[in-house]
Amino acid sequence: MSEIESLSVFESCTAQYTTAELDNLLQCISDGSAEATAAAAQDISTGLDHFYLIYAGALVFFMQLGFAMLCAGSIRAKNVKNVLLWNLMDSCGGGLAFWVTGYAFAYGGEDDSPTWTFIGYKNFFLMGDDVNLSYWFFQFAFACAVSSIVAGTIAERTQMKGYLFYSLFLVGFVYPVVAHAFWSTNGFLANTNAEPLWNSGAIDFAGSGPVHMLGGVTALMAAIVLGPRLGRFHDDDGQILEVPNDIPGHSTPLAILGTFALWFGWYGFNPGSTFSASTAVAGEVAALVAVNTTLAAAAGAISAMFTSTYFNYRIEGVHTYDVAYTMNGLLTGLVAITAPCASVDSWAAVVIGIVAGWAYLAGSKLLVKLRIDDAVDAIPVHLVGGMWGLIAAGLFSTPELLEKAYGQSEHVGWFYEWGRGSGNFTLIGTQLIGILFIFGWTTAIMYPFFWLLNVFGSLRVDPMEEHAGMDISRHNGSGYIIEKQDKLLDASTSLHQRRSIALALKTTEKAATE
Amino acid sequence: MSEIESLSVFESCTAQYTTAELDNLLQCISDGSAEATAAAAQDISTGLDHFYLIYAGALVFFMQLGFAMLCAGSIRAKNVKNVLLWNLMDSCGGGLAFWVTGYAFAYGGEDDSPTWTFIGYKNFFLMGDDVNLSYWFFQFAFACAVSSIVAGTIAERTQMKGYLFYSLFLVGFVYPVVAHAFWSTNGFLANTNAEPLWNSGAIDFAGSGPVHMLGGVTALMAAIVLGPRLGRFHDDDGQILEVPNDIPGHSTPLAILGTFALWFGWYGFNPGSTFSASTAVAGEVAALVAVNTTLAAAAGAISAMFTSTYFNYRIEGVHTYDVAYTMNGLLTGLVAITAPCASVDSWAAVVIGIVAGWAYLAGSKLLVKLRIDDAVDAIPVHLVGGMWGLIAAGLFSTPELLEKAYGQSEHVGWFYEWGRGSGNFTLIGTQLIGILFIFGWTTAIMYPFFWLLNVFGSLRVDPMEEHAGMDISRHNGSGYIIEKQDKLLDASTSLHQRRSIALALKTTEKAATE
Amino acid sequence: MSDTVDFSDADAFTAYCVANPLDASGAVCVIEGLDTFFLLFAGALVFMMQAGFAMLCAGSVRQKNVKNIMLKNLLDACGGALGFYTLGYGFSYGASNNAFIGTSDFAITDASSGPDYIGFFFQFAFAATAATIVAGTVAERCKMTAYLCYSFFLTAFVYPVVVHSIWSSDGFLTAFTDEPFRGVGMIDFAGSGVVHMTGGATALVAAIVLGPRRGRFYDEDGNVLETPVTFPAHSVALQILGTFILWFGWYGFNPGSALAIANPDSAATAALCAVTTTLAAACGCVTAMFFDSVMDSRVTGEVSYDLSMAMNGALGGLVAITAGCSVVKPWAACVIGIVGGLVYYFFSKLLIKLKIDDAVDAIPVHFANGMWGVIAVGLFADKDLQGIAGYSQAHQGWFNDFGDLNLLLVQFCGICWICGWVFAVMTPFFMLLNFAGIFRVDPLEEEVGLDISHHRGTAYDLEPAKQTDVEELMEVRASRHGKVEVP
Repeated sequence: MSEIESLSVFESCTAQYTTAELDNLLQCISDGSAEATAAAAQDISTGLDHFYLIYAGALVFFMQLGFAMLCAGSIRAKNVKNVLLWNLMDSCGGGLAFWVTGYAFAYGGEDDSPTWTFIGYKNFFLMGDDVNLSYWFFQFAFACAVSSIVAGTIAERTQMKGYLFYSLFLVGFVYPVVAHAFWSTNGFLANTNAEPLWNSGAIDFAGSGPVHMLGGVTALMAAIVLGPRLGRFHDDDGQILEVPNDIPGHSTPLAILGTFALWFGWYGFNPGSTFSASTAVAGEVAALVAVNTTLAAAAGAISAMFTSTYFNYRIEGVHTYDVAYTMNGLLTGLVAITAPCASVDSWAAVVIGIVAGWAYLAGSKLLVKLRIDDAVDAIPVHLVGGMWGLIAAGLFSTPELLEKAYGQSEHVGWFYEWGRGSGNFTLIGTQLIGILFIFGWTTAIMYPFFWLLNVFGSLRVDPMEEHAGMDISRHNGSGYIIEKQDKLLDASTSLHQRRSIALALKTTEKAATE
Repeated sequence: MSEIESLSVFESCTAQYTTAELDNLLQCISDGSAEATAAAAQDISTGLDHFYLIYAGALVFFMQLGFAMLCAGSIRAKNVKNVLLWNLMDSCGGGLAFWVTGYAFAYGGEDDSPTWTFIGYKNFFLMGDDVNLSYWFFQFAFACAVSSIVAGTIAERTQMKGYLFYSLFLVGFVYPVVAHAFWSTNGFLANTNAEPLWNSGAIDFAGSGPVHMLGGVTALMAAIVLGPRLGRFHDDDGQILEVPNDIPGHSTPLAILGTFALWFGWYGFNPGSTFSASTAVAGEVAALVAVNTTLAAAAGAISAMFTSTYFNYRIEGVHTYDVAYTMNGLLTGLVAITAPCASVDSWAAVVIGIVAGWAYLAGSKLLVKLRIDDAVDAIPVHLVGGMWGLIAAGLFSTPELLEKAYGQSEHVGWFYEWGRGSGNFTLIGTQLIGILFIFGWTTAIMYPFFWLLNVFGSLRVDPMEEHAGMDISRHNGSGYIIEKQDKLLDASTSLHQRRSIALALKTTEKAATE
Repeated sequence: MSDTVDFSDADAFTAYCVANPLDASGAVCVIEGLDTFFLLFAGALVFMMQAGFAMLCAGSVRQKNVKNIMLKNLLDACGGALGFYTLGYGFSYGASNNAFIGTSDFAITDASSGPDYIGFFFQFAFAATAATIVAGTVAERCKMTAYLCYSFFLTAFVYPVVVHSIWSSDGFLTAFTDEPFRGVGMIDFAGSGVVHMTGGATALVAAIVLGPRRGRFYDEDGNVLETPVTFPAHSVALQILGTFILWFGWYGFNPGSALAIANPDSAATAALCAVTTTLAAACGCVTAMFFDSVMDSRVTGEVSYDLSMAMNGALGGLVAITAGCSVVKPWAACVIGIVGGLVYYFFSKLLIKLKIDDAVDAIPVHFANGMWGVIAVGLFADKDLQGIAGYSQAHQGWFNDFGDLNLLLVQFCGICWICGWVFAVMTPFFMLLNFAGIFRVDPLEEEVGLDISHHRGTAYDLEPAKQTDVEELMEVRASRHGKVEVP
């Protein structure tokens, strides 16, 4: 570019071809001009792509706000400070862990060779000049989301210490390995690899698997090791309650605020995963992704709400509309569309959303049956939703859209394989392998990890603290101090009296002057 | 451009040169081609840059939400309406003041000459066609942030009138002068000036100084003149309390919501200060800025939290984790990285963040020692953090990054001057001059201003109103009307009774039909 | 390129390669990608307004109905998405042979490229906004079922017809055709009329049919109260949160309506929109609040500053500038905002006089100011800016050309059309709902609050930990460490 700027195309051409014929000269001018254009376009594209990733990263970061508010609203008032601080720490500790090791393990030193590696090995501490910083920023926001998923499930009964340990470990090591497998060009499941598993690789556009399912499985392991909150499934003497105690959240507005913030953030999470907005194709893919994300979320909410309303109506005879089910259905829809968002048609997004709503309800009921206590229902949302998302990508991915988004359409969604008359199981098989891999890896690492923490007494708080609430025991007092109305009104009585006197005086004065 | 669109270059060329020689024709073709390319690229870049500034401006505006929620959550419930209204007024009154005079004083009529001017003089009311409107929009959002910083410090005891006066004055006059000095091409500290101070100019990429430190100094002046809230350092009889009374905020969720919103907004504040995303260099700088912003925030939170936990443990023997310290540490990290974000490596961002966390804690303790009452600890965050940010830019700025972001690397951070073996104090010296300038100018103007307001009785509310709370005294009633659970449940008893009857009837009916 | 051009014909070759300098390199691709990104950004911001409405409404109602109103806002977004997807988008922008309604592209089946998809996404966010405006007005007394019916109906049919007539190139009031109505067509850049007035008019009809909340204008026995009872908002923090989110979202709503950014005209338009939006909001806020303070202090003798005036004033200003944000100068935006603040103030008082109960004052904000916004274009529109924004320059605002009433007239026609259409369709619709008994909740449920009666309990449970538990903990700690005193 710089050369072209300093020297006109004409000058550079005539310099080269002083004695050339006209045709050559014209060709050269044309080439030079095309080159200059390409350089200019390249310059703009690079800027644009950085901008796009910063935009998307900022929106994904906004999901931290969403998780924080959702968790805070869904638990009891006495632990609200605690869970808010965790969510803040996810961004902070998680961010640093991802800086130190996470990014390096996930993407460090990847190359274009078809080798399968287990883990990356370069760019610890962002060292080295070969890191695309806006890409790092975008990936950092993803990594933080993983550990936030777990925060809700284990809220109200986990020690700060335990939380910090596992959160750093998860973001710094466990998640990067899975992200490497799915998304690094050296990952065995990555379709960007030249020779991925079964020559297909898994389709996970924005992370139903590596992000959400992984978070969900970790949450499940944690919930199993931790045990339920006091008074949830057992009475004070440890006897199993016939009907489990519901522990409702303390503030619906916060929960809904969180839900909206998450949905908003998802418009960075999913469309941002094109990593580029500087080509027509990238733009088209991002546009489709935005539409699918919207539709799946909407369908998930509607299906979860009406289904729960219907079943409840059969039992209680009154139509009630449950807010928590609705918003969790919505989130499950979002989680589920995350993997297939770039490769399915819009009608399929609606179907995926509807099924996600049902999957969530089933998962939630199942957990209660199994007496696994999830304070904010994050396991059904992220684990079940993530699993369904990976499967759905194996079922509904269309050849045209795969071609557009991934540049390959050899193995397509099972329903479309049927349409081709082949019934080839490759893609759906790879997706299942992906699910098994995430499940196996996370369980194998995290269960012993939590178990050890528990053995060393760093996981669960003592019952007395649990009763009193973490805010008072560990965070210098309650999260809310809203004095009683009456007291304020009392204090203001004297004020009002003085006001009336002032007004009366003024009126008299006015009357006097008239 | 329009001519080129309507007529092909060839046509226009041949039209001009029907009888010209071949060389001329070729020259013309070549020029036309280069021109068309440049014009097309120019079009796209223009659009992209406008978009980028609108994006960044919107995010910076979102910080108003952050400030509002943070302030509201950090004060007592009885003044919540008051402080929320102030924050709304910052955007509105501040926006108008910036429209009327602020922008003109800061950037009006700047030219490329090396002249140092004190203040701009054109584009009042956005008059004149030479204003880049998206640039104005971005700058407006910055200006509003300045006055919001002060709102928190002086909350709970300041009159609405006084607040409005100072807020308009700050945005309309005091801030623009400093912004002019640092950022206008005619500013004496601006490195965009052809001959800045000591041929170096201060490095303040996004406003640790002009925005945050200025806001912090103003807050300090206001807090000194106003005096502490009733009951904070003195008892009812005016005797100094042995242990100052902590006045905790009324709602942690709001405060954390505000913190996350501010952090999110900072991804417009800092990266947006490249003003452009249409070149590869601008994109790369913006990406680095996003990364540094993240790391400094994370490091600030972690260092403030663990440091306070450690000291507290030594006194009380229990590990407690303070949410307010954590989030203020985080914000201090953000404030501190704002000046050096484009010119330091990522490890330096972490260091800056860690030191910022300590600086915040020290500043906060010092204020209490001096019996200066800051309702939301905005002074340690913005004043101390801003000062440290300016100093840090003078210490850690690397030659390569300065070259990339500012196009100059004659004077670099002190540590790198060492590396060069020079120990040249120019840059750090300029940064210190910047600090002194902000401190001197703001103090000289704002202290008398607040003192006068106070003399005329327009600054502090009367004690009776302060006790009753501003919401009741000035804003038609309390900010929250949340009744006690019991009362609502009582009201619902009759409903439930009727429901049970309905259900019983239905069951009977069903049984009868079967 | 070299394949298709015959190099032996020098003239033809140079003509080609110079005339198409960008095709070869992919710069055209940059344009499309950039425009898509712009709409993605703007659409996401407009979507965020859903959160704003939810918070604003939730803060403005009484505590006992919080869950209900939030769920309604959430379902607006969801039901709206599905309604607009299945039918609405086709009715709005589907190809058609008539000026009234589109007839193809249902469930975006015609979409094949990025612009189609991103267009749908952006428009969906608008449709959802139109639907959610009503939620606040009918809060605290409207049944869930009725609400769902109406929000689907609005996004799937009523709103799309308005969109088709004003924004699609086939519409009879559209400005985007070669021969627009009276040479200019209706100028409603981002939807003061199309979005806000439609939503506001629906809210008005709904409020009239539904009647006021119990105890607002009438006592237990149905007698008119001398002074209407004001139900104070239960959480100001949520209200202001919502206001700020809405204002933030408006930076997608207005600048985003440029629909493209990769050319100088669109870029200039978007930048101007950001500025005018800011100024109108600021002016609306300041005007409404201080005007109210002055009026109030004449009665009570004390100066007070009303928060709901401030924030509704700001929203009024935002709604008012929405139609004209791309065609008026910044100073005119200020005037529009100031008048918008006053329009809000007086219309709000008028509604109370008429005993129409609007729980969050959405009618004065969206209906009255939407109308004012559409009129304001007829007064302030600037010829040069119209050109840049892509409108016909045949007629401009009345204040800029005192002899030319054409644009103002067209704007009035637009208002009449929107009001007429919405009233004609929604009045029977709501009356039918009412007649069928699925519109209003029963009085007992209303008294108790919808949260308990339909949503399994209250929205808040701020019960702190038991005092005995806390004391026990502190005692144990004190004995363990010997340093802490029992508080």
